[in-house]
Amino acid sequence: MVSPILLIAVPLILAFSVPLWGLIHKKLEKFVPLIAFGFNTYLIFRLLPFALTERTISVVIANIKPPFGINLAVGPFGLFFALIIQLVALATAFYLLSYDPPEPSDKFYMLFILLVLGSTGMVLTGDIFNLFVFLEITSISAYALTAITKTGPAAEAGFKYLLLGSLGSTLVLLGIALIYGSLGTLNMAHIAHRISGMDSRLVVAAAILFIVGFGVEAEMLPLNGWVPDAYQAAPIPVVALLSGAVAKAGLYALARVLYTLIGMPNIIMLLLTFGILTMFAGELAALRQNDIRRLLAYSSIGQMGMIMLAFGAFGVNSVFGGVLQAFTHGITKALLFLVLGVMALHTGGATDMESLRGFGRKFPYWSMLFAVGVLSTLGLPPFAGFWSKLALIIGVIIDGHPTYAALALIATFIEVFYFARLLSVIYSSKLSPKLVERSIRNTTIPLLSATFLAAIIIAVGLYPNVFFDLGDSASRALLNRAHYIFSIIGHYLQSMGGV
Amino acid sequence: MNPEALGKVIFYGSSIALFLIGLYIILVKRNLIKLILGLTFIESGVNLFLVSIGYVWGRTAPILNKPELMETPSKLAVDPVPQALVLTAIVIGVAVTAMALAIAMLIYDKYGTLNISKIKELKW
Amino acid sequence: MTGQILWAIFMPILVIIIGLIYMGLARKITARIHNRYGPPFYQNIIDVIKLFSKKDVANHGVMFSLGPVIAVAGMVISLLFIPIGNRPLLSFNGDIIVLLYLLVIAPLGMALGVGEGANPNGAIGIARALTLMLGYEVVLVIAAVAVMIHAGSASFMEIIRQQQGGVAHWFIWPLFLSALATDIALQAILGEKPFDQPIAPHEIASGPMVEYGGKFLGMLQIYHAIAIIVETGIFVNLFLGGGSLVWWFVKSFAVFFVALLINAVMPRFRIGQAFKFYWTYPAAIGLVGLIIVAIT
Amino acid sequence: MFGINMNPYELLAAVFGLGAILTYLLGHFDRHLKTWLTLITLALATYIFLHLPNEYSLESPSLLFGIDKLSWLFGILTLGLGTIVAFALLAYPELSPNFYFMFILNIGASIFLLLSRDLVAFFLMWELMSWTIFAMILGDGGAERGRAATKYLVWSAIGAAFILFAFAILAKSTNSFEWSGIVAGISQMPSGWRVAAIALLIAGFAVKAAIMPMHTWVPDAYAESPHPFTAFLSGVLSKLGIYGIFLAFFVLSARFELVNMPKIFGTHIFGYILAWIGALTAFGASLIAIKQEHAKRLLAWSSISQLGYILFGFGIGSAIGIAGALFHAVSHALFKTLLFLILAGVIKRTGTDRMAELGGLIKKMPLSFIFAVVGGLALAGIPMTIGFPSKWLIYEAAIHQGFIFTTVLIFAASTAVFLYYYRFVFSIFLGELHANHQDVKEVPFPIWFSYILISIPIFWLGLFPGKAMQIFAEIAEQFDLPAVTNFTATTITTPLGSFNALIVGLVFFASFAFGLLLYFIGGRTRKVHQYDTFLAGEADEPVKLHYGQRFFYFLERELKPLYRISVEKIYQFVAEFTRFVADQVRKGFFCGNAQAYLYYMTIFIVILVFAIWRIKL
Repeated sequence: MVSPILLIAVPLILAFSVPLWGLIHKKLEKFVPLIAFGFNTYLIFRLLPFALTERTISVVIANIKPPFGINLAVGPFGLFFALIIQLVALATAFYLLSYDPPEPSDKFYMLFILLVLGSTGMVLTGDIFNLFVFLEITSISAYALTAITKTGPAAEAGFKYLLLGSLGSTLVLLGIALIYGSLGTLNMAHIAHRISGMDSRLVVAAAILFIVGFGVEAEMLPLNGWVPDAYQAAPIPVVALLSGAVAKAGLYALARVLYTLIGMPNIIMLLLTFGILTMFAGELAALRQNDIRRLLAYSSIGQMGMIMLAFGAFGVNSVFGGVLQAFTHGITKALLFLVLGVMALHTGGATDMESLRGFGRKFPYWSMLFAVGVLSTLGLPPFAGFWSKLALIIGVIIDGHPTYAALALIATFIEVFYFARLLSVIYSSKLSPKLVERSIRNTTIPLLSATFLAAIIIAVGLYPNVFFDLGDSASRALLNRAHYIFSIIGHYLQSMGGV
Repeated sequence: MNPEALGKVIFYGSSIALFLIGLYIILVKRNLIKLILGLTFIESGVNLFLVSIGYVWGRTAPILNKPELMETPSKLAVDPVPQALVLTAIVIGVAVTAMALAIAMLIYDKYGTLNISKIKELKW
Repeated sequence: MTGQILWAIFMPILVIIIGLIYMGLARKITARIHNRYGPPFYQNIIDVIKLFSKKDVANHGVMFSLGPVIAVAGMVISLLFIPIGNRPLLSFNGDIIVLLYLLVIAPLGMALGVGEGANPNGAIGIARALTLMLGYEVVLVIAAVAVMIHAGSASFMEIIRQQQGGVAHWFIWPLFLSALATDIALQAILGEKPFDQPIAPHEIASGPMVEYGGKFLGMLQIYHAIAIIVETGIFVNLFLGGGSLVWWFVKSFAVFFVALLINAVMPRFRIGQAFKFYWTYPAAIGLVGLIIVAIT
Repeated sequence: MFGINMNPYELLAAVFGLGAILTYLLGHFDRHLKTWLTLITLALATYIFLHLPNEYSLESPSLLFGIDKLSWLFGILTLGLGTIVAFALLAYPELSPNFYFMFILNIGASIFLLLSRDLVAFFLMWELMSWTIFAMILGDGGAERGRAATKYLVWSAIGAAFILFAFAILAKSTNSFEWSGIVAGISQMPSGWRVAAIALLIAGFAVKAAIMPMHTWVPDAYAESPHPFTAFLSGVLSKLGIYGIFLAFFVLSARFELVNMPKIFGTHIFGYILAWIGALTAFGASLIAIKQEHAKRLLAWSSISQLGYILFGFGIGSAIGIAGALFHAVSHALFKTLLFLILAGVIKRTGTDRMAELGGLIKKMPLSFIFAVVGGLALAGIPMTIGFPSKWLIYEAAIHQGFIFTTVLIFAASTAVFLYYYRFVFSIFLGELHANHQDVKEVPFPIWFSYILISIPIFWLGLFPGKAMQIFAEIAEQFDLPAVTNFTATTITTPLGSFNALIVGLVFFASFAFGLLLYFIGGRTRKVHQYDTFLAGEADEPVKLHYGQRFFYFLERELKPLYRISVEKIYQFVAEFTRFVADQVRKGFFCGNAQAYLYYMTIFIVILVFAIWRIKL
């Protein structure tokens, strides 16, 4: 097996080498993210067969075995999320080839790689403090990338994100402090093993702090004020990553902490309520939104709420649906944002509905890609979204929460409404006067990258087997807490004489 | 009250106080700079808390520069891990603060104000 | 078999003549009620012969000419499906519901013909007729359903068979309310006042007939003649127990006579009023009758 | 075939898939190629469909397919009418390749929907079928089309949500995703859930079947969809909803509900409710159809009304009722496809479906008129056409079962058919020819030939209803339902009465000969100009007097209180309310003030503390 550490190490080296590449030739900088994520994707695919098993392995760093030292806990659940992040990152990195980055470009690429690296680290680490560190890497690069265009709105969005994000991560740190103070360990498996001995009030306090802290990244209801603003003001490739990588990593952290560390069904089931609320808030806010970027941002909140709902149902079927939905949502939203970026090129940057009226008449292929994304989001076949939504709803009902499933379905009516309206605007026969014949820039590369994502959506939709298998082992791995503990610190527990 | 308990009260009390002061600032003050200060307060509170967790009354720093320390570090020195964590957290905190200040400058540049309730170009 | 075929050919001609005589009698009786002398009772036969011998009739097209043809054909086929005077021809091949639908062929064909005439008066007449139909059909159906449920059959022969054995067995007694509703509906079906809005000579120039002249009008007269027999005949078969040939016609004329008397002394409803009338009082009477039948 | 060892089911899927893609790709090169490719695809598909083996299961995702009599019947309808509509499409080269792509995909999804034997496959195909309709309604855009398509998709999502929810309940309770397993396990379900699941399924399918109160998308969608496609949408795709209701009501529920539920007049209460809904749909929609000014909307409301009949027949649930309902499904598919195709032809030639602007087209489009009459006869249920036996069976069943009030409603509805049908045919074909349409030509060959193709079964099954009854009996037998067995090729006999279709037909022709005889006895006729009419001397020069607008205004006036009842108002209120809440959420919550977000965070922590305080750990 290839070492998963490379997933973090190689991009890290490449990230900081960006300025060096820039010294050779300015244009070479563009290729660094592509190289990094291409390599990472290759690694992920090498690791995929492993993700189909239910095992979690610990990858030891500096030869200190867990629970001591820092380690990666690479399991199917983490790898599944790493896969989402890498696919989105790869497509986005490819998209970057034809993208004029905001200056300073080397910093942009560096932060870009760091963002992906941070979220990859979050989903792979086995150490809770490392989780915090990676969270900070992710979020600091995200703040910077949001504000990087240095316009007023960008700075404003970045600041909002920063306020919420940094407060959230401080709370995470506080939670870690509580746990460490009680248990004296930072290894997640070890914490999970010992948490039953901890004062339950402290556990609850830590759980609250984690929910709030990771909830910011996971776009949970009252913590997601930054989402629409950041999605609206950040550069398009960054937005694709915000929904495809950052939100997913936050979700992963939330699930990992609640399921593996805390492991209390009652607390996990709080996610049901907050998932539903998040979903309704997102969908309702999107209903009357005229700016497509913000609309997609709200829709993203809605989708994340749905996934949280699935994770909150605390059952293997619904978690299965949840991870599948996380996958399709990541890919689909990235696709929609990339296409929207190109659409904006044809309207002089405007992304409101009226400016894009009739886009489909002039640019059928682009609108087709957009329609694929929309239809997949709506859960229609033969796209990936169909399977994930189906699995999610049926899973939540089978796991015994029909009321929540019904509420989720009601929320999707709203979703259908605004997406149908969006499609009818895009395919309108009346043309917006803002539409130009031809983009100022060559759009072949964005086309390929969007096609890549659309192809994933369609391929998964037509042939969901592998997808199901991955999701199945991921969901089982998440729920099998004892197995996780045993895989990571089994030898240690044995040496201590107790299992 | 024995000094150990008193020490705990002081450490934990002051960290909670720092946290609450910070919270008050970020909830009440409108100025961006003050908000950033508030964040820093909160962070310091948490850091202090983290350090005080690892501190054991009467022990020394976990720097193995004395022979008796080298022999039985776990008896004489405090837990080194929280200190390492705090070091990291401080670094991160500095980075965040720097970033926040930079963005605040940018905002002032573009909007001409630091009042957070007036920075509402993006909404709804 | 041969007898049946001969009867099938002879009977429509007989019915046409009798129907025309009914119409003549109607004019006479109405005139007497109005204290006029009135034409002779065979006047309508003479009229039809006169109309058929007219040359040079205005023709608006193929459908225009086919309209009266289908009208006559539709009425003849309806006629063949009702037992007249214990002489069933085709009634075994269809029941009341079939008949109700066959009855529509004639007006529908005529309506299409009138339509091609392109005269707005005709179209208004048809629109009125259809509106009126929506009114009375409900009443008729309520009553018919009551009969069918009471008899446990939709077949005319079975219904007539159950009414054999004297006046006391007629369905008009157990189903009095239904019979009453049917009779009110019959007033409109026969096109007598106060429900003659589709024709309304003073308002829309005889409505559907406005463009028709000569042989077309003659055919429409024939159609009307058969229609009277068929429509009163349904009442006779459903409520008055059928009967032998002569009795059958006597009963049928009695039914027609009642309609005439009302016709002679009534003004005309506005079409909307007529529609509303049917959906209120007769429908309510019929429904009460139907509920009584359904409960017992 | 082709040297590839493929299961016919896979082959069928491949034909549809490749056909759609090829049609899309090659459709850009030639105006007519796309239609021919569609026809070839459908022909191949029909051939394979007729030779399908009984069962097929796809390993993973595990989907199960199979064919039985019911799917065969609906499949033949879909493919047959699909092919005919596709043939008519030859006259519409202006439709984009996208449309053809979606059309083939839609037919493919419909066929596989009928073939599916497990819930996932069913739902997959259902959704595919649903959204391709959306794509076709949306078509080339336009504000009205966009609105109609949006409305359709939302309703379709509501229906799909009901279905999905019910499927999940069924799968959870019976531990099976296959129909057979569910049918076997359903008796063990708690009865509350059982009733809920079936009610949800029926409600979900009712959206596609255009049953009130789930019908509001129909008039808009029908009015705005591409005209020849409307024929398919109304004729065939609404029947898939009927198919679903059949499955839900008979295959899933009949066996236990018939035994366990309280009964009124010998029918269980579930059926009674269904019958009332069906009858009210039939009645209400036909009254609304009367007052439409646009022919497409008129036919759309007529479709809703006719589909109500079918539901009514299902609700009766007796042998005759089921046979009648299935028969009416077939006959409605045929005559409504025909009528919509005729309307498509009229719109193609005149460019409008506003009835006040049409008129007198019989002179220019005699063939269309003839078939409009044929379709109208079937719609009105005149004997000799397929429309009669189906309606007749439903009436007989209703009266026999004692559904008295609903029977009256149904009869009133079918009387109303005459009103709106006459209005349809008069305003378009009869009356005075509009000045704009003096040069209108007859519809092109593909369209009128498709009229002929549809008319053949309309008359054939109208004169020999026994052929169809045989199939319905087999279907009933297959699902252990009561079956009508008392029929011959031309005669159907029920406990109430009997009906011999062929005799009626023959006698009509004899009577018609009599009428013609009278015609030829009379004198010559003289052709006159259309303006040469009797106008009581009021108009001394030709005037345009087409009585086409507000045809039944006196009736509308009387029916005003009924027209005031509208579920649409409730939906609009819900929509308005949702918009209001949405705006409040958007503007209130995402207010743009970062400090407010910090407050939310603090409050959230407090809420969490309280929430966790309340729950037991």
